[in-house]
Amino acid sequence: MQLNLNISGFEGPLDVLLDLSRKQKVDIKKISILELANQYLKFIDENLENLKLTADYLVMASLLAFLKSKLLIPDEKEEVEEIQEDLTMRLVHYNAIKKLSREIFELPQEGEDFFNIKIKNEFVISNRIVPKISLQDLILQYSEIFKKKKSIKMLAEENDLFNLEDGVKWLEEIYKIKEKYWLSLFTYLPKNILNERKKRSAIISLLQASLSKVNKGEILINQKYHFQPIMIKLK
Amino acid sequence: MNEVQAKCFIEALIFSAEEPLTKESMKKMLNDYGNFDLDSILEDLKKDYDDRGIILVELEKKYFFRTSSRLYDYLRVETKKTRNLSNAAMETLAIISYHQPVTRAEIEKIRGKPVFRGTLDSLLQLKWIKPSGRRETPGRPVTWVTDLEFLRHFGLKSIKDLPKVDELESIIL
Amino acid sequence: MNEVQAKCFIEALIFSAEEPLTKESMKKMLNDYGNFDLDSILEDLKKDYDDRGIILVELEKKYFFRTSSRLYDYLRVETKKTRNLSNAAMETLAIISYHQPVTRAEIEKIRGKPVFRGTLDSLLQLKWIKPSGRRETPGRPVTWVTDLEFLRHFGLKSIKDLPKVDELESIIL
Repeated sequence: MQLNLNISGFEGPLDVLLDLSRKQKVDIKKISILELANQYLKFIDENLENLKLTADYLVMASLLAFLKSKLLIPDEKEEVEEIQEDLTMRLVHYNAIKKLSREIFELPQEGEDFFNIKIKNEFVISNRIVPKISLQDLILQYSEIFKKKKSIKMLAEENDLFNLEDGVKWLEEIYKIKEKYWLSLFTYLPKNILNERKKRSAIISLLQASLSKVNKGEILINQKYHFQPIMIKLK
Repeated sequence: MNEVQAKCFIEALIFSAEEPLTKESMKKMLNDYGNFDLDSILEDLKKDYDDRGIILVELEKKYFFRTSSRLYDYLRVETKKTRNLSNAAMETLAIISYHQPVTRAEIEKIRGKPVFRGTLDSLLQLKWIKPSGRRETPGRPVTWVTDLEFLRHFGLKSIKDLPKVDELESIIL
Repeated sequence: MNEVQAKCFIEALIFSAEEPLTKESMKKMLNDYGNFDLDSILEDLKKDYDDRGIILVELEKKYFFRTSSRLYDYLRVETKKTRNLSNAAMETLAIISYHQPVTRAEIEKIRGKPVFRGTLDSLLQLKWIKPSGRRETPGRPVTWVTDLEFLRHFGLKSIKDLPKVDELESIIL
């Protein structure tokens, strides 16, 4: 039988095998694997020069060559029965899939047999995220702020401590002078503060101010290890 | 093809056409399947859609479907999702609503905590607050006020309708 | 908005939506205008379009309009849009549709050939397939399933309506 199949028409080794097995004109389940192996190996031989002959074709070729060698010796036939069966099932499966793929595309198709319908959209649809907060929540929140403030004030003896704004002011003054450098934050604490509480509030306000400025993206902050100087630099 | 099918055919044709269809082009397509009175089919279809969400429109001798004008009031559709507002945002909003116009530094002073840009941004995005001119103090800081959406969300006619805190406290107590 | 308007609203909404609409998204949009029974509105609409040129389709709980299947014989567009889908893609689609969820390695085994990324990409682009979780085997490979657009394109109600191929029945992956 003259075959002369061209590799370019095939989807892979199973596709070639399917085509060859059809020529045996029997149910795929009953094809002669030996005959199939012969034809496939011949096909590979003829197409060996072809660049499209990828590894998967050669893997199949070696499998079939192995099957063939075993099938030719009656005593070893049984050894390869399982491989033979597996190959047959793969062919049956692949054949069925090819059939299914043809049948799917024979179904009525959108754009050919029917159309999905969409008229010009006149709706303006916007997605809004609305917080769950009522007027009551808002007012309670506001009164909450003042309750807190009142209690804080009562605790503080005298409101002569430094606050965030003081810290911000110091930072801004520092950078007026040395704007390009990494500077150690706490070397710029105001000198001559005798009151220990006030000194602490100065440290806190300077740290708070620097963090707030980092958050605003105005300065960089860096500390190598615990207890090392905190370094800051204008961004 | 019978009369009913012919009407369905024309209906589907107009619906699925990329562009408004002329009578001529419809007639051509219909002619393949028999002799039908296209005018009466179109009249029929127009009537069918008279009281629906979409209507058959004839414009410059071309036919197409569009949203019914009875829906014009409802064409603006907003889907709402609720989420929780952060405490910081709630406090900031409360302070702005009661102290407007107010600068960021002032808000920080009232809260006793820094106000982060993100907090203001989230309120801005909701259109609940907006910037409003600058305070003529050193640094000319921006001041913040509540925006229209704020009134709308809380069902207030004006910012003056915002209950006083002591009023509310007496209601609760 | 009254009951009639609500029905018109939903009708127009489905007609003009870019993608099939879920009940949830319709409900959200309708909620702004009052309390309506969306289920009965949709049932009503389905009935209204029962014998027309177009029908309201529910597919995987999403709603859209398409031309009626009664018109298949008449609407067939002569210039058949041959999709540039390769044989490889068609076979891959058939395998996924039948064996889903299925991994790339499993597809390759059935085809006896590697499945290239481009093949999956072309099907992904059409929204005919989508990844769906991972197989709990070594390497946790992604599995593939068909997507809504696949059913929609071929006018199928569910994956069970796919053509039956007897030989496939006996095959277990």
